[in-house]
Amino acid sequence: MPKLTINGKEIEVPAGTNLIEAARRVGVEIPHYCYHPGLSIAGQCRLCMVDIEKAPRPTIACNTQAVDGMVVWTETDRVKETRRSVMEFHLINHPLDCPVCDQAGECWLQIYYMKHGLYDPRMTDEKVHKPKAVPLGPHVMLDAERCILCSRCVRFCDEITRTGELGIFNRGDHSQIGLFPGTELANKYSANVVDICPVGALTDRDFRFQVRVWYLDSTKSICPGCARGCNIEVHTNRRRPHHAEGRRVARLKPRPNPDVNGWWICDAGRYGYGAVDDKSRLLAPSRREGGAVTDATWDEAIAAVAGVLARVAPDEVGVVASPQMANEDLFALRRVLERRGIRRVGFRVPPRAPGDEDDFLIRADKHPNSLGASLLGLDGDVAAILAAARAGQVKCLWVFGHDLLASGWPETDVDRALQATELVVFTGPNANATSERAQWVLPAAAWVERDGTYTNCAGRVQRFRQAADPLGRALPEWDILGRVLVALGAPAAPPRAERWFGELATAVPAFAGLSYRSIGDVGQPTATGAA
Amino acid sequence: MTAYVAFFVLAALAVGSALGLVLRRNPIHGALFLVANLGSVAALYLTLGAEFLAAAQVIVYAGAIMVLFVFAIMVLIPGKEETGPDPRRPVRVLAAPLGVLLFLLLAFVVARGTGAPAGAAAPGPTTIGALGRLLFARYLFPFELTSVLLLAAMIGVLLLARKKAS
Amino acid sequence: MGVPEHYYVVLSAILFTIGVVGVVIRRNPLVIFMSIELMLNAANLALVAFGHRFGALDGQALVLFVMAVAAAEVAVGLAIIVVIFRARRRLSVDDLSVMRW
Amino acid sequence: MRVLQRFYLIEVMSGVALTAAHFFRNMSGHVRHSLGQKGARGAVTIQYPEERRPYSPRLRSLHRLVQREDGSPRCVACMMCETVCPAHCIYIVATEHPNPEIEKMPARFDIDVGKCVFCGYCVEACPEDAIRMDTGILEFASYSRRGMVYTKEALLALQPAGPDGRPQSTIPIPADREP
Amino acid sequence: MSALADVGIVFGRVAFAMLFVVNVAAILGWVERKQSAIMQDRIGANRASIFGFRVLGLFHPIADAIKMLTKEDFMPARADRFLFQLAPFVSVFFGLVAFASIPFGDTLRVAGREIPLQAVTLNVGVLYVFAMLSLGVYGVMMAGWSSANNYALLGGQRAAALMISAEIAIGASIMGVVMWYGSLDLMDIVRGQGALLFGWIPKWGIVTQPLAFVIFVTAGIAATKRIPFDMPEGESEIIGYFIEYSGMKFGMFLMSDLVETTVIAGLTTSLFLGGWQVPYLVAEGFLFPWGAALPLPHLLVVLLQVGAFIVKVSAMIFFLMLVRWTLPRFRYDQAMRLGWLGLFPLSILNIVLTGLVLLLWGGRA
Amino acid sequence: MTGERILMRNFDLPDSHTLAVYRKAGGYAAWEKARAMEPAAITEEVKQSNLRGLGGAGFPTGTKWSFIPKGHTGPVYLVINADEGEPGTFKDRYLLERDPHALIEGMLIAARAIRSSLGFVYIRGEYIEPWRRFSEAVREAYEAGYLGQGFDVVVHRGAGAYICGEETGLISSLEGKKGWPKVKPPFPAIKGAFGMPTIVNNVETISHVPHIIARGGAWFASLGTKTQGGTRMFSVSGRVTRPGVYEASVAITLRQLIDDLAGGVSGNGRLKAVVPGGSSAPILRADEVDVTMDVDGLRNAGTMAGSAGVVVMDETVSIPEALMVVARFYAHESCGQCTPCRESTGWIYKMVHRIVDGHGRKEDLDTILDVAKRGAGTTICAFYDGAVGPYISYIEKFRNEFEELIAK
Repeated sequence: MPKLTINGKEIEVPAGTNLIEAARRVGVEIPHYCYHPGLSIAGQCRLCMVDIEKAPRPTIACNTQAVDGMVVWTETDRVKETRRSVMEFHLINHPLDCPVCDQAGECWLQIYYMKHGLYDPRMTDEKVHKPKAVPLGPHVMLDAERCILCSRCVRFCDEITRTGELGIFNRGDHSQIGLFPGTELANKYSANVVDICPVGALTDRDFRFQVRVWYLDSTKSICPGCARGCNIEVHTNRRRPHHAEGRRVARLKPRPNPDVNGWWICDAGRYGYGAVDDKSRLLAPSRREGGAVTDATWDEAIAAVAGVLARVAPDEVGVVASPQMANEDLFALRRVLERRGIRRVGFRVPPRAPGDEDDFLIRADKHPNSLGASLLGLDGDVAAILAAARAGQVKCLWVFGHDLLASGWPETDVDRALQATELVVFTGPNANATSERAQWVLPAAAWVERDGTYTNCAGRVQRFRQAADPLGRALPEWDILGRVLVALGAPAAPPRAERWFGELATAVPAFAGLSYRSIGDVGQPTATGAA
Repeated sequence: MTAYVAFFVLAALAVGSALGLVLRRNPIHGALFLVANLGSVAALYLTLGAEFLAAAQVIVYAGAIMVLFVFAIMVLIPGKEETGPDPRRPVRVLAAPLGVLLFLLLAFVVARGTGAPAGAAAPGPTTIGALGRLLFARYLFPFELTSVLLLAAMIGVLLLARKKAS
Repeated sequence: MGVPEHYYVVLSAILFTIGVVGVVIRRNPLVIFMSIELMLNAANLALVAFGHRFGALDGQALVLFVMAVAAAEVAVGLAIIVVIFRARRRLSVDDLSVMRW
Repeated sequence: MRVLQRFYLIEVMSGVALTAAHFFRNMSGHVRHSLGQKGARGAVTIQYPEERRPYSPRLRSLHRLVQREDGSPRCVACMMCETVCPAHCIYIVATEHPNPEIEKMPARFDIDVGKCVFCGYCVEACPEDAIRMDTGILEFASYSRRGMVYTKEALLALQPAGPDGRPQSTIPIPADREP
Repeated sequence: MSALADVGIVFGRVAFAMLFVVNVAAILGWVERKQSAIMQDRIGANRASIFGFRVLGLFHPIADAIKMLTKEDFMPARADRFLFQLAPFVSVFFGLVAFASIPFGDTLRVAGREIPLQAVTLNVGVLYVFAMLSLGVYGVMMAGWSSANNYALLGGQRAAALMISAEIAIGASIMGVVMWYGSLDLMDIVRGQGALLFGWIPKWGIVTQPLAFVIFVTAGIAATKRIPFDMPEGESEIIGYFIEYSGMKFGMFLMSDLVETTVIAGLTTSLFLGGWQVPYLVAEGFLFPWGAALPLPHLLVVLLQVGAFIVKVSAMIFFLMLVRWTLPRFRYDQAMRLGWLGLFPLSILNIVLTGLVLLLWGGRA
Repeated sequence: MTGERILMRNFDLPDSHTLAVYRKAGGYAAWEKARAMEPAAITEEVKQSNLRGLGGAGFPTGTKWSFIPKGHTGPVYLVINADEGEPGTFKDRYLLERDPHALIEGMLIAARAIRSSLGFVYIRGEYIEPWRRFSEAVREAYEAGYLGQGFDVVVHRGAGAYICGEETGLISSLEGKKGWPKVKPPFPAIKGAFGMPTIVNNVETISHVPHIIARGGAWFASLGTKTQGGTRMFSVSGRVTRPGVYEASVAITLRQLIDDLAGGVSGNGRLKAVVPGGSSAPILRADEVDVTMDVDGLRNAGTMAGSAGVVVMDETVSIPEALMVVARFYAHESCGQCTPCRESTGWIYKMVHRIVDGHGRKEDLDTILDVAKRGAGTTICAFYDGAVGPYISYIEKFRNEFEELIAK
């Protein structure tokens, strides 16, 4: 553990820590472009210069490891002067098209120019011209003129995905990023290069020109795309509804969490938010009688569902929970089941085609909370419930989220089970073939529209937060279930997700000791760990 | 006859607006109902020949006190307080029978009182001058005390409303 | 001038009762306050009616004093409520059972 | 003098006297004029719709979008004006430009003149000199709120004011401007 | 028959007062435009025409009325519907009824009847007018609150605060007059002003109570919420409690302004300018201080008195307009300071001074 | 003052590149001697000889060898830098063509000193004949059993990038990557080619080693100055009567080299300026040529020995045009990795080009000087520092010529 002094502040860091990370720990920001904590060190942007006592000239901080007794100054005149020159060099051939550049507002060239540049421009000659608006793959667009050749993207493809599609071609100021002949930037993590690109050279074709970034609000969340539970930021566009074709969720960005996803997310997760603003969203509770569908109030819907649950014998109720539901929802469901003594419950519905998986982030289980559902003891045999339904033993079937008709089970089997059931209740954010068959549809808020927690495949409980208002009259599942609980005679239901989690933590041993506060931004493992 | 009509119309107005005050959720509405109530009571004063009181009622109550109320309500904008579930509902429900009981008691007292001999003096002409003389003669001390009370209230309010020195 | 005074007194009793009920059932201190005003007012009406009945002006003089007291009370009371609201952002007498916070 | 000023009253009265003097002077002028005394006249102002004072070249009037040589808008949909607009009256939707040298262009560019406060920030913010407020058009009342919304096509069609500050182009009849 | 005549007479008295106020208020819209224009070297509204006739812009009030009646009657979605509808009526109502006890002439004797030229005879007339004026604030507050608009709410609160501070001063300044003339009845006060001071100066309130006059006029302007005290509305930039109103409801607020102006002018006339008194004119005719006399028939005397009242009110309105178009607006805190720290203490001082004078000169004490 | 020719002693023999001729001239005797020596003793001998790297940097060779980590057990590589790209330098070409076995023998000895079992020879892509001759020599050495018994040699041809002459750039290129220099630390001696300790030496440096072993370090040291031993090969070009490669002691002065060995300035021209150590070396005016050609002598004169490519300019040469050529070379050859170098070489070329074209501006010269000085020392490799040498020295020493062009 070397102990060093940065700007007069002493700090002890693990051996091998470089000066950028060491400085970050004492709250000193050393500007840099090519350095990325998740990638190898290239040392080529030359911006992260610091003064180390006894060194003849400023040294790059990214490639300097902390050594015991080192004395580092990051804001000496010499360092500032060097930074200013390096900023000038960076901008010599960079086009001045910030207004039209999609990166403007989150561009490190802009940020560092304002902080460390601010020189009088001296470059009056024609800039080097390079190709613009070159699609590199399905998700990424390259503007070679804006590139500052930090090589982060190249290193990402070499080191993280190990697909190596990208390289730097030509020499000198004609150097440019490009694809190796015959390749396409189409790996499963390709859009991460957009995140790590410090400038507007690589832009997201999906997000490009949709919203200016300064209109976006950011909310910490968890990707619901698979059991990995990658930490993400949800960027929502609330202020300019005419932008992004009215999409509220403008994009998802990875949020660093070294214990789960590092700095990355897969493309499938990144672009998997389409259902949130989809036309298929369920907006109001509705009732199907005969062939006609009519909207209902929540009071009517809750009363109807609770009435059936209270009337029908517990053995005649089947519940198909969803691993897309948050821990809070599942616990609220458990409370409802306990109240009525319902035992036919399960949540595992096999997908029609197995999900893909790799050795990095992507998991085959495409649900964010399967482990949470089993920890809550909801892991029953769904197939058996459907079989019982076919045999006429189930009067009320409550399906959460799943489209049973599109599952791995034969469609005719499911169809028969649904037909043999007197009352099918569906709760979920989006309509599907199963919801079309339900007598009561209770619309649920999508994951970005509510608070909650997921338990990922490694048993880590992670929080996601509300980023937008629920569409229409949709409610979070815990709220729906809480209302049902009250309608079934319980004295009161917790009014917030956090309170539900508090009850969950006291009732379920695996979650003992956890709270929203202790989970924080990066999550906390369950007591039992991975199941 | 017209006097009866006037009385009952005004009495109905007074009772109705008083009920409005108590039963309306929205405090602004309540305040305005109270203004109406005060107005109708002022009119009742007129029917009792107390013109100065009627004017004073309107000026002091409706014109000053209630404006303060409305002002306070508008500044605070409450109104959400009584929408949630009421934890003391049973206690409050009890108010209605108790109220009826109280009224019966009062009515009983009044009914007994009417039997008492009426004052010998016939209602004389009530001039403002007479009232003034009464106030500044027999009730001079209480009158002066009132001014002390108002002064104390004024100072108290200033003290309360003063912003904390920050 | 034909209406007997006890009519007024009964009306006064009704108003007073309504005021009492208001004080009991409402939770908003402002409304409770106003109910108290209503009660004072009812008492005033009775005073004037009695004064009228006995042909004396003392009733009216008393009413004037009541008005002065009411004015003082409202000023102080409202000031207290505003201060409480500033500190709590909420107004309900159920929350005000403690004297310090 | 200072103390007297603090009492307002004298100052107020001298002010009132001044305006009253104007009133009576003008009034007698008007009266005598109408009685046939040709020389006498009360003060008369510019009779606005018929008589107009030349507008200052700095006048901020109805916006227009500047065209490129091929008639397409110079605007590159950078949203600077939309961002800086304090009234939030500009609505831009960007789209890819067929020429990769030009990053993007507006698919939609609406200005809701009904919301506009004519601060001119959009003109200041524009990096392309694509929006100007020099049409000289000041009268653009409409019978509906939607009629106050000017689309990209309408804004492109407007011409700058002439040298005298008079509008060179007429605005479409509001009914035709339904977006 | 005589009961019918009584009813007719009462109706006539009320109708005169009502029509007087309403018509003056209607015409004031035009007067305001023209007067301000002429003061400011302009011509003023003159465009409205019927068959090309413009008649000095006199059609503008008509055009305004038509416009207001036909305009969309807008109501905010979250407004308190009932109060929102009620507010303009309350506002105008209290302005109108306040005029009721202002006497516009001496007692008229016709066919053996004595008809007081006053809509309502009240022995507490001054207090009545004062009470009605103080109730006017409810219209404003209701409008501000029910609009569900923060600007409106702020405007309403400002208006309320301003009117309270103004009315305190009005009430206290009136007290001086009341003390001097020894009555709360406006008719008595006006009659009292018919007397002569030192034998030749009419004993008008402005002479006997100069300080009260200044305070009253200042506070009166404040009570009408017009410039320089228009912080609640500030039509040019602040936009106050009636921001959400349109059409005739808005027109009623506009009208209540003018009605209040008329009421203040009428009250000033009655309290300080001798009401319907014409100097040296007594019931039998002129009686000049130098001994000359000019007997006049009763009807002519009454007509002269009513005429004098109208002229005085008009002159007062002219003055109020002059002030309104001359002075800039006070800042809110300045107006509050003026009301509470200027006018109010001064009016108390005036009461004390009046009391002292009365005591020393043995006037009525 | 020409002294004994050591490296070039066989150059005049017919078929000097063949093993037979080399052996006849006493070749591989030093290797036989070295086989009996301890590796540390070899290194010690080389240290004693004051042999300094002759590729450009002038780093003491023996010291460099001793940087190999002591406890290291994996492979150690010896890399010979034959990517002779410095303008004005062509000595390695002669060595590879005329005496390749000297290099192979030197490699064998050096490999023993650093315990390496594999050597790479990175030959400049354009050197086709040298590559052929050297490959042939390697084949002969394998056949003769010098190679293949504990030490192998791989011949690698470059693809034409100047930067691959930089040791870490060369290693990157050797590894199959783009020839970009690597950030230091780690230094190649710790972590070089393929992540293993690697010693990179110039052809000429290693070719000296057999002589040092054969005749002793002290002898070698005595040939030169106090801090640098032996002789070196000077490539003399430009306006001289007899351009070519001359071997001489490093203690020779530049004037002697031009006048005595190269026959003086050609024609009747007068000496104007000399670049003493390849294009990267700061230029010397005619009055500055009385300097010894060793590393420290030239350093003290404000220039550098570099690769000892001496370019002579007479009065007919336009310095701004010369700088434009140099600047174009550096703009073209900058690898594009470090920002200051990548961007400013191009920018400076544009400015110099504009000056030569007659569109120069008054402030351009100061801008060039400022940009060059600011960028110097901020990059991964020495390329940019090399470029800065001419930028600054040409302008500072011949500023009037630039100003005349700008004034036009």
